[in-house]
Amino acid sequence: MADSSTIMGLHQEEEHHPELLHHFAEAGQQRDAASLGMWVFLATEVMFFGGMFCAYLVYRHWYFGDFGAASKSIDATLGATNTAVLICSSLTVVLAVWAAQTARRALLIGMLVFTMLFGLAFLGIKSKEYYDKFEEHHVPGASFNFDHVPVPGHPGEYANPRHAEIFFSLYFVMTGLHALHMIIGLGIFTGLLVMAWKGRFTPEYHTPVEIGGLYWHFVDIVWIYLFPLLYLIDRHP
Amino acid sequence: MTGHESAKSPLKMYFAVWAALLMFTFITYKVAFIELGPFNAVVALVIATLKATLVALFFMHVWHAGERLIKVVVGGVVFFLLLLLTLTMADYLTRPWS
Amino acid sequence: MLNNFPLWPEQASTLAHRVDALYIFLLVITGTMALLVCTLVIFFAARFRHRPGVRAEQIEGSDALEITWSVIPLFIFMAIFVWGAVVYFRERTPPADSTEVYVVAKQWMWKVEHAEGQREINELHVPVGRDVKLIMTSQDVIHSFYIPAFRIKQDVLPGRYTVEWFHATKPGVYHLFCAEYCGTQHSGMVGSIVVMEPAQYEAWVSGNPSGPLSVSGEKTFAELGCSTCHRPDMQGRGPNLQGVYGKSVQLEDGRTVTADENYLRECILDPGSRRVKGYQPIMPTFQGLVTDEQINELVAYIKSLGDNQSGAKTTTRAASQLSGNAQPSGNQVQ
Amino acid sequence: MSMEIAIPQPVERENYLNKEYGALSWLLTTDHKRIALLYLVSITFFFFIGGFFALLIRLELLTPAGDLVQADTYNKLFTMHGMVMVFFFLIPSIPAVLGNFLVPMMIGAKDLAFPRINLLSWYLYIIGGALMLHCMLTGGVDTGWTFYTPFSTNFTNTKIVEAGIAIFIAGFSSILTGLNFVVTIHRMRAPGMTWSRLPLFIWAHYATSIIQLLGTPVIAITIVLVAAERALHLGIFDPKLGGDPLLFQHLFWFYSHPAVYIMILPSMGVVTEIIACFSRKRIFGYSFVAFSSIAIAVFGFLVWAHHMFVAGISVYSALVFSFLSYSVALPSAIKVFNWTATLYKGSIRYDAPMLYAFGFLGLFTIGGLTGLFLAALGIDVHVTDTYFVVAHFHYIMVGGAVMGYLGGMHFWWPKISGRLYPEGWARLAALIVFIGFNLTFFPQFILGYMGMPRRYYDYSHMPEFQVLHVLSTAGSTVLGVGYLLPMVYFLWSMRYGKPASDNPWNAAGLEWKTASPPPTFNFDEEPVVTWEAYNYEELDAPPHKQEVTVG
Ligand code: HEA
Ligand code: HEA
Ligand code: HEC
Ligand code: CUA
Ligand SMILES: [Cu+2]
Repeated sequence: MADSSTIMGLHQEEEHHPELLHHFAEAGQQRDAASLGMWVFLATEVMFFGGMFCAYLVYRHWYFGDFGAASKSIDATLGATNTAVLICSSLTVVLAVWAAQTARRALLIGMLVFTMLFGLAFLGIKSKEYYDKFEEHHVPGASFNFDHVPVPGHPGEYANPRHAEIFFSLYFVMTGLHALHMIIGLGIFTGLLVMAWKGRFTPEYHTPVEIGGLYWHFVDIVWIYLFPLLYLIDRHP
Repeated sequence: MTGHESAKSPLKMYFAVWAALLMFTFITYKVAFIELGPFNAVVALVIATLKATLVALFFMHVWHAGERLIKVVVGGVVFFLLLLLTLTMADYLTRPWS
Repeated sequence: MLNNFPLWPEQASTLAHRVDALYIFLLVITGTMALLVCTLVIFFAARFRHRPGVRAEQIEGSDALEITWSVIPLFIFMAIFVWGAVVYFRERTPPADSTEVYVVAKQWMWKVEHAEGQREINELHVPVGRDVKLIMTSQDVIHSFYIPAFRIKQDVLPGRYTVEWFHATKPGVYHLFCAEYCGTQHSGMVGSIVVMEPAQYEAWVSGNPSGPLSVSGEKTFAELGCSTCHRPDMQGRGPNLQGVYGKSVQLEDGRTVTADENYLRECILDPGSRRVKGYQPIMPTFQGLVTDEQINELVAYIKSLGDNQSGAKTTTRAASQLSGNAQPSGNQVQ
Repeated sequence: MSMEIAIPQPVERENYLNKEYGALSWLLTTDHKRIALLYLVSITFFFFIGGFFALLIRLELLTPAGDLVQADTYNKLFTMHGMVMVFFFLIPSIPAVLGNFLVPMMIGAKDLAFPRINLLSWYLYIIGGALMLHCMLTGGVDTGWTFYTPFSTNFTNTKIVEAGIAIFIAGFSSILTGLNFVVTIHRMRAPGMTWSRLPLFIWAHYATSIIQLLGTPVIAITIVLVAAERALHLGIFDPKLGGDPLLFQHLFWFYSHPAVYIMILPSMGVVTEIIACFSRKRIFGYSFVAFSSIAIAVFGFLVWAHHMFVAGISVYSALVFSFLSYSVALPSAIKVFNWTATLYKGSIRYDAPMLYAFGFLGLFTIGGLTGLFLAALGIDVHVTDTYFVVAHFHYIMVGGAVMGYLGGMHFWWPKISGRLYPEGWARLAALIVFIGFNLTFFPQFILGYMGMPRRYYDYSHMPEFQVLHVLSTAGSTVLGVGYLLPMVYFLWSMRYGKPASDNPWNAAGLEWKTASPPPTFNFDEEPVVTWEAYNYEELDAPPHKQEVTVG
C-alpha cells in the first residue's frame, strides 16, 4: 500500500495531499481531528436520544401494563426484521471502510450501494409499520383509539387508552427521529458514493468513509436499544 | 484507527461479529415470548448492551483505537447518560404517589 | 406597614423562627467568608501594588493550603446542608392530627374548602395554635401557595395533590402569594391569610351554612353510585373503604402502597392502574365526571370513615370538629 | 468588491482585518478571528435588546401598581429578557467572541479544527436570532425563560413553537462551537504546548465545551417534545393526559443548570488571565484551578433538581440534590481562594481589566455564597421564586459573567483591534458599572427575603416593597450608562485610538507573541513552546529584557 499515491493519480506531491486543509500541519492531524469530531458529535447524539429514553423510562415505570399492551400491538416480527436489516447494513459499512483502506474501489462502491439499499429497506418496513398504526388508529391525536385492549398478564383488564397514547407518542417521536437520522445517513452515503465513484478515496485519504461509517453504526446502536424497549415490553402470552 | 497495514485481514472478525449480532437479535426476539417476570427486561437490556458493545468495539473500531481518548469519550458519555437516567429516577422511585 | 422597613417578614408560624435561625447562621458564615475574601483582595491590592523596581515574587502554590481551603469549606457546607435538611424535613412532614384544608388553584384564584365545610376565595381563615395541613391541587397550570410570614411554599400541581402545613403563632393578616408563574394575572393571584384567636375563629366557623366537607362527600358518594359497590360491610363488589386511609394496600401487581390522599384520588380517576389485590377491574373511571372539588369531598369523606364498621359515625365525628376545642386538632382518622 | 474608502495610512502590516475588504469577505470568512468579530457584533446587538427589556421591567416596577405596561406585556418582557440574555447573549458571549478569537492563538494553531463548521455555527446563531426577533415582533412569548409545562404546552397562545425553534437552532450553534473547541484543544496544540502549559483560559473553555456538548442536546430534545406536544396534542408533559409536568422540569434543568456554568466558566478563565497579568504572577495552584474547571463541569450535572425543591419532587431526592449542590460549590471556592492567593506578593496594577476582575471577584463571591442559601433546603422553600433568586443569579451572571466579559474585552481589545482604548474612561466605566450594579441588585436580596415573588408586574397589595424597588430601578439606569460607555469608546478607539503594540500589557501567552492585530494565520512561523504558562518572571526579568522568540 505504500505506493498507492499513483492509484487515483490526482496529484503526485508527497508533501501536500490535495485534501489537506491549510490549517492542519499534516494529514494525520486532519484525520484524527475529523474522527474525534465525529465521536464528540455522536456523544451529543447520545444525550439527544437520552432525553427521550429518560421520558420513556419514567412512563414505562408508571404505566407498565398499558405500555405492555401498546407494545404488543406493534409487529415484533417487522421490528426484528428491521433489526437484522440494520445489522446487515452495519456489516456492509464496515466492509466499505475496509475496501477504502485497502484500495478496492469496486468493492467500496458495491458496499456503499448495499448499505443504502439496506437503509431504504429499513425505511420501507418502517413506513409499513407506520401505515398499520395509522390504519389501527394508534397515532396519537383526535382519532386515537385504544379501547378494550387487554393488558398482558392481567386477564380481564383493559389498558388505559391515555397511557397507551403516551406510549405511542414516544414510539413515534423516538422512531421518527431515528428514521430522520437514517435519512440523513442516506444523504451522507450518497455523497460518499459520488466521491468513491470519482475515485477520491485512497488508503491515505478515506476519512469521510470512516466517519460516515461511524455515524451509521451509531444510528444502528440506537435502534438496537429501541427494538427491545418499544417492541418487546411484555410479549409473552 | 491507523495501523491496519500490519494486522491480518479483519474480514473474519467482521463476519463473526455480524453473525453474533444476528444471533443475539434472534435470541432477544425469542426470549421476549417466554415468561420470565422482571427478567424479561433484564435479558433484553443485557443483550442490547452486548450488541451495542460489539458494534462499538469492532465495527466502530473502539477496540483498536490507537488512543485512549476515544474510549474516554465513549465511557464518558455513557456515564453522563446514566446520570440523567438514575438521578431522574431517583425522584420517581421515591415519590410516595405518582 | 408602609413606613417601617424590616429586613425580614413577620414571624407568624412555628417554622419562621427555624428558617430565620438558619438564615442568620448563613448570613454570619457567608458574611465572614465574603468579608475575608474582600479584605484579603483589597489588602493585597493595596499592599502589593506596583512599585517601580519591585518585582513580583513567584509562588507555585501550596498543597497544604489547597487542602485546608477545600476541607474547611466542605465541613461548613455539610453543616449548612444538614441544618437545611432538618428544617426541610419539618416543613415537609405535617403532624399526624392536623386540621385539613383543601385548596384548589385555578387561573387566577385560590379556592379553599375547610373540612368543616366553609368555602373561601383568596382567603384562608385559621385559628392560632393549630396544625393546619393544606391539601392542594390545581385545575389548570402549576401555581404555588406561598405565605412569607409562615416561610412556607409549595407548588400546586394539576392532576395530583401536594401538601404543606403550618402552625400559626400570631393573630394577624398575612400575605398569600402565588409564587409560580401561571399566566397573565399571576401577580393578581394574591390573597390573605387571616389568623384569628380561637374564640373569634369559632365565631367565624359557626357562621357556616353548609355542612362539613365529609358530609357533602357522603352525599356525593351516594349520588355517584360509589356506595353500590363500596359498602361498609364485606358484601360489596368493591373493597370496604372503612379505614383504608393511611393503611398499606396490597396491589394486584404485587406492590404495596400507602393509601394517602393522592392514592385515593388516583383510585377514583384512574382505578385501572392501581388495582387492589383480589378485586376485579370493574370500577369505572370517574375522570371527567367529577370536579376537583367533588374529588376533595370524596377524599375527605373516605378519610373520615373510621376503622370501626359503623359508617354512620362519621357524621357525628366530623360534626364534633365543628364544636372545636374538645379535640384541639383535626380528628381525621389516621 | 471593496466598499471602504481607503484612508491614507502608514504602511500597515497585512493582518486579518485589512487582508480583504467587502461584506462578502466577512460573511464567507472561515477565519476564526473574523467570525469572532461577527459574533461580537451580533451578541452586542442582543445584549442591548435584552437590556432594553430590562429597563422596561425596572420602569414598570417603579410603582406598585401595574401602570406602565399591561400584564401580558410585562410577562413577555421578562420572558424575552431572560431568553435573549441567556441564549443569545451570555451563552455565546465569551466562548464565541473571546474564545473564538483566542483559543487557536493561545495554543499556537492557525485556526480552529473545523473553520467551516465555525462559520456554520455563526449562521445558525443568526438564523436562531432572526427567528427570535421575528417571534418578538409578532407577539412574543410569555412563559418565562423556563417554558414550564403545562402552561407552555396548553395554556398560552403565544409563539412558543417559534421561540422553541429559535433556541433549538441557537443550541446547535452552541454545540458546534463546543465541538470545535474540544477537537481543537486536543488536536491542534503547537509543539511543546502540553496540557500543563495551557493557559487556564483554555482549561475553562475546555470545561465549558464539555457542558455544551453533553447538556445542550437534552434541552434540544425537550424543546422538540414541547413543540410536538403543542402541535400534535401529545400527552408527554400534560397531566390531563397522564403525563407529568415535572418530567419537563427535570429535562429542562438537566441542561439549564449546567448551562449556568457555560456562562460562568469562560468568565473565570478570563479573570484568571487578567489577574495573572496585572499582578505579574504565576497563578497560585495552577493545577487546582485547572481541574476545578473540569470538576465544575462534571459536578454541574449532578445538581439540577435544586431548582425543583418545592415543585413536588420526593423529599429524598430533594435531599440528594441539595447535598450534591454543595459538591459543585467546592471547586468554585477553590478558584476564589487561588485567585486571592495569586495577588499575594504580586506587583499589582489597576488598569481597567483588573478593575473588572476585582469587581468579578467580589460580586461572584456574593452571588455564589447566596447560591449556598438557595441550595439549603429549608431556606429555599421560603426564597424560591422570589427576588432573592433574581438577585442571586444577576449577581453571578451580570456581576460575575458580564464583568468578566467586559474585563476580557478590555484586556484583549488591543489585540483584536490593534488600538488602545482610553484608559481613563474605561476605569470610570468600570466604577459606574460596579456602583450601578450593586444599587440595582442588592436591594433585591432584601426584597426576596421579605417575600416579594418574582414575575410580578403589580405589587399594589404590598406597597411596603416600593422603596427597595425604586432603589433598584435607579441603579439600573446607572448600570445602563455604565454599559453604554464601553460601547462608545470602543467604537471611538477603532478609529482614533492609539495604535497598540504587539504586547501592550507585556503579558504572557502565545496570543501576545504575534502582531496586533494578528495575521490571518495567526503566526508568521509555527510557534514552538518551551516555557510554562504565566512565565511572568521571565517577562519581567530586568537586565536583558529578552524577546521570547517565536519558532
Ligand atoms: C452563571 C450563572 C450561575 C451560577 C454560576 C450559579 C451558581 C450556583 N447556584 Fe444558581 N442560579 C442561576 C445562575 C447561576 N447559579 C440562575 C439563572 C438561577 C435561576 C433560574 C430561574 O429560576 O430562572 C439560579 C438558581 C439557583 C437555585 C434555585 C433557586 C430556586 O429557584 O429556588 C439554586 C439552589 O440551589 C442555586 C444554587 C447555586 C449554587 C450552589 C451555585 C454555586 O455554583 C456557587 C458556588 C460559588 C461560591 C460558593 C462562592 C465562592 C466560594 C467561596 C468564597 C468559598 C467560601 C465559602 C464558604 C466556606 C461558605 N442557584
Ligand atoms: C445574562 C443574563 C442577564 C443579564 C445580563 C440581565 C441583566 C439585567 N436584568 Fe435580568 N434576568 C435574567 C438574565 C439577565 N438579566 C433572567 C434569566 C431572568 C429571569 C427571566 C424569567 O423570569 O423568566 C431575569 C429577570 C430579571 C428581572 C425579574 C423580572 C421579574 O421576575 O419580574 C429583573 C428585574 O429587575 C431583571 C433586571 C435586569 C437588569 C436591570 C439588568 C441590567 O444588568 C441590564 C443592563 C443593561 C442595560 C440597561 C442596557 C443598556 C442599553 C441602553 C441604555 C440603551 C437602550 C436600548 C436600546 C436603544 C435598544 N432581570
Ligand atoms: C362498579 C363498582 C364500583 C363503583 C361504582 C365504584 N367502585 Fe371503587 N372500587 C371498585 C372495585 C372493584 C375496587 C377494587 C379494585 C380496584 O382498585 O380497581 C375499587 C377500589 C376503590 C378504591 C381503592 C380502595 C382500597 O382499598 O385501596 C377507592 C378509594 C374507591 N374504589 C373509591 C370509589 C369512589 C369514590 C367511587 C365513586 C365515585 C367508586 N369507588 C365507585 C368498584 C367500584
Ligand atoms: Cu398562580 Cu401564579
Ligand atoms: Cu442551578
